[in-house]
Amino acid sequence: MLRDYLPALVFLILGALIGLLFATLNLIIGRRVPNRSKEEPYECGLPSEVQRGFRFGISFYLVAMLFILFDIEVIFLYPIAVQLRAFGDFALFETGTFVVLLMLAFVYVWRRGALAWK
Amino acid sequence: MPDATELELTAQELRDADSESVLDTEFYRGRAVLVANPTKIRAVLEHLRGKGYTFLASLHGVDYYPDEPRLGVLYEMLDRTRVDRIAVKARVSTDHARIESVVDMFPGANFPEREVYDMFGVVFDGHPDMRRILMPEDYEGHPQRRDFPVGGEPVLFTYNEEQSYGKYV
Amino acid sequence: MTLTGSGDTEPQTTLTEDYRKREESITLSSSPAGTGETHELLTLNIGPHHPSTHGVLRLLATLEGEVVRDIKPIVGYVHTGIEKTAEDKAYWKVIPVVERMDYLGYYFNAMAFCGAVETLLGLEVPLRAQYLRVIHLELNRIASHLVWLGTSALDIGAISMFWYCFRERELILDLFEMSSGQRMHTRYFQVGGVMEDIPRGFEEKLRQFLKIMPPRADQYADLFEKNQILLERLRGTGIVDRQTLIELNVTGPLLRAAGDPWDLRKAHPYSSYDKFDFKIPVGTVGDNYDRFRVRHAEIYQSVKIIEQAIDGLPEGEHITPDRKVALPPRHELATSMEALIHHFKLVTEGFRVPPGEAYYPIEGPRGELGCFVRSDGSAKPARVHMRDPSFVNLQALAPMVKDSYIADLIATLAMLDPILGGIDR
Amino acid sequence: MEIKREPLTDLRVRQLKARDMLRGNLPDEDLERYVEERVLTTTVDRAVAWAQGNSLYPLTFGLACCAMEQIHIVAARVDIARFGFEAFRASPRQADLIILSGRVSIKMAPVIRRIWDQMLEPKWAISMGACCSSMGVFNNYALVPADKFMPIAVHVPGCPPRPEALMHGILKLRDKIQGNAPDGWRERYDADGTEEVLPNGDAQASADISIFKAGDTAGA
Repeated sequence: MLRDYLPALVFLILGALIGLLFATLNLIIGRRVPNRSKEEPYECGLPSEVQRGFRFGISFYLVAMLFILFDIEVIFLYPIAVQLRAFGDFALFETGTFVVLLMLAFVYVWRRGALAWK
Repeated sequence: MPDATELELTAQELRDADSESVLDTEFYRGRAVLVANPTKIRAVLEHLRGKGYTFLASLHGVDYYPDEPRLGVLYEMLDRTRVDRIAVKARVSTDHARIESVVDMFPGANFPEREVYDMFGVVFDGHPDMRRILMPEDYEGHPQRRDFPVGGEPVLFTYNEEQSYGKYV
Repeated sequence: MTLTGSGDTEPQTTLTEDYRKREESITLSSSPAGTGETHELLTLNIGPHHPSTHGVLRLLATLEGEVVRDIKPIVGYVHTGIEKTAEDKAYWKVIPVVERMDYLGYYFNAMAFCGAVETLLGLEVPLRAQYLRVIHLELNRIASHLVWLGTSALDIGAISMFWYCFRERELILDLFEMSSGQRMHTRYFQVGGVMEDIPRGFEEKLRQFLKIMPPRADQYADLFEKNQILLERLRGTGIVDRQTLIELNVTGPLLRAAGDPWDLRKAHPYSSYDKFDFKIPVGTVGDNYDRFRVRHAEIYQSVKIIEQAIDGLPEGEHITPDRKVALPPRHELATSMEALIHHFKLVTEGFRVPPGEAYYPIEGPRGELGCFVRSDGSAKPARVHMRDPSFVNLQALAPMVKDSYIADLIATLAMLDPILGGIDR
Repeated sequence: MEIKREPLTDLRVRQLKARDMLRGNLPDEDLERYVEERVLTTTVDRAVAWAQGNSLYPLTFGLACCAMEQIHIVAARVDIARFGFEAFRASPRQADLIILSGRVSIKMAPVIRRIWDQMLEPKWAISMGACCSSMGVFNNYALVPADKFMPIAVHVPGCPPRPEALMHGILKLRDKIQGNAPDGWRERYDADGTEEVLPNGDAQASADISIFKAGDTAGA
């Protein structure tokens, strides 16, 4: 039984290997000429004024949360969309209720004004 | 353009209001210029604005090098209804290069005044942000003055190689 | 409560260290406008090297989250001391130097300077030269609007507009090259007229261009009007009322978009503009969308002006016959002695201008472009100052973007069409 | 993978070595070294140079009027995409070619130097136009020629240079990267001895330039 999982395993290992290779190849071969300005963050050509203790506004966090919420919803739809015919119409109703529920959440968030940037 | 007689009338009005506000008038090639007393510049501009010259087209500095007082600040006024232009010139000397700012009357004069300060060194009292605008912040000297060297590298030709080698014009 | 950047104090190279010390001098005196709760204000540099500042403009933006509370333009990063160099050159040598100020409206700079010197000399420009000047001025206005349209649509995201606009600009630059030999900074305008008469093939190539330009401009409109995202980004953003714009001495398409039909070509006609009939496009609301529509409509009007100018092109001299100012034609040098003397005098020292001052305003693509020339009787101008429209219009950026999003700041800056060469001179 | 590569002296010696190698009477360790120099190094270097030369990522960096002509090389007529350089990157971290298109003022010089330092190796700089190469028309207090504070690979003359001229400049840079640099005008017209010796001797002035003193800022 394990044998028919072999291709998935090989695929996984190869993928990881190639990814790792590309990530580290540059570090190994690349010529490194460090200088002081290169370490500093790029800020339109001026000495950087990044304040260490700066805290971002809460609105950024709110938008990030909403994005994750609705993005995960789309990820769930992918596998169903690929094999819709195989799952039959039961899956259709299932995803229908799933989407409608999230639509309710979206309308609630929208009505509460979380989407408008303060 | 206001012709010579209208210029004299305006000058006369200003003199009635304040005797030594207008020092001289010039009319050359269709351009009317009121030479105003630098201390009374705001009153003159206020009066002209009352007469209809509501648009300050341009504000710039001029260095009349040989004759004193050296630094001139020129205000090009424009009356948009009658499409008339009149210029007001205020002459200040270099050692006392101060003049009142007109930014509250004409908000559009903010940047031009900073440029005149940057290039000529005329300080505008009451300007909200009196700093250099074109040159780097800590640049010493006012480049547009006539006695400031034009700078630049001497073009090295073979004939002037020795004497101008490495020196700056 | 504003945080000005101090950053960590680990050792820097002497250059950045003293640069950092100098940057300290920019004190942000503006208090956050109406923020209520104590929000963190971030001072952000939209600095000299930034893809959407249309040149080396530095904006010190005080941001509260995504909203711009205050903006301070810092200019001078491409200051070339042109006005100082102009004082060091003979009158007709100043033209190439002055042309490089506003590098998208080079014919306008040359026209303003030549106009000022001609008023000082009391010189009368022949009618044919005036018509040729009008043709080249309006072609240059179209070319400048095309660069603005291409690059600002690029900033807002409509990338394909860029290729359409620059396709037409190439045609216009071909025409400039045909008439004067150079694509940009052509030095085609002389004091007293134009350098040479237009070559034989110029007229029908120009007519060919005039035939294809309006339908191409319609293509730009289709690209813009049917793009809902663009309209959403431009409608209702960057609104400033007419009165504030007039107080800030803003002129040009920005003022006309706010509803004030102030155009020097109509108000104070120069160089035979009164002989052509054309309309002045005027906006109503004064937001970014109106600024786009005003400039876009100006392209059609410019095409109309050029058509009338090329149809009614009078015969005659292309430059003033006064030999004291204009170079005599080459063939005359072989025969007449006076021509040789005039030629020699003009080429060595240049003509002398009687002492006096002149301010000659014209309508540039961005607003009133006035050239102030003071002469002290010698062959070199004592002072050349260019009242650049972008320099004054830039002051209107702060009221336009106060309390708006960063995305609207980018769109407003694009629609303001600042040219840093003209601002920094 | 440190590859030891002693410089090959002159052409004649290399030809004789090649003939011995072909005839098979090259001694062993000489043969070993010969192959090592030939086969391995040239392929790696040439391959890397070929890749770098053909995929330059220019930086979206425009200063003044030359920037208008620089924009034109991306437009339809002089299309830079034909050579694969059309990916203009906005951040210096991702770009490896900076085209200084316009006049460099003394206020902008430290900014450009910082952007240049923040670009990652291998990086090249093209100084486009007369203002950048030699202060051009404005030889005055406000300008700095680019090679006073930055190593410049190619100077493109013109004011502003035509888009085709800039295109030619970039292609010449590509040849330079790929090792077969076309010889400059001095070699072509054997005009050596006309090199401009800078007052302070070394061509690449160090980063710390005293540009902010009044009066004698000429030439920075």
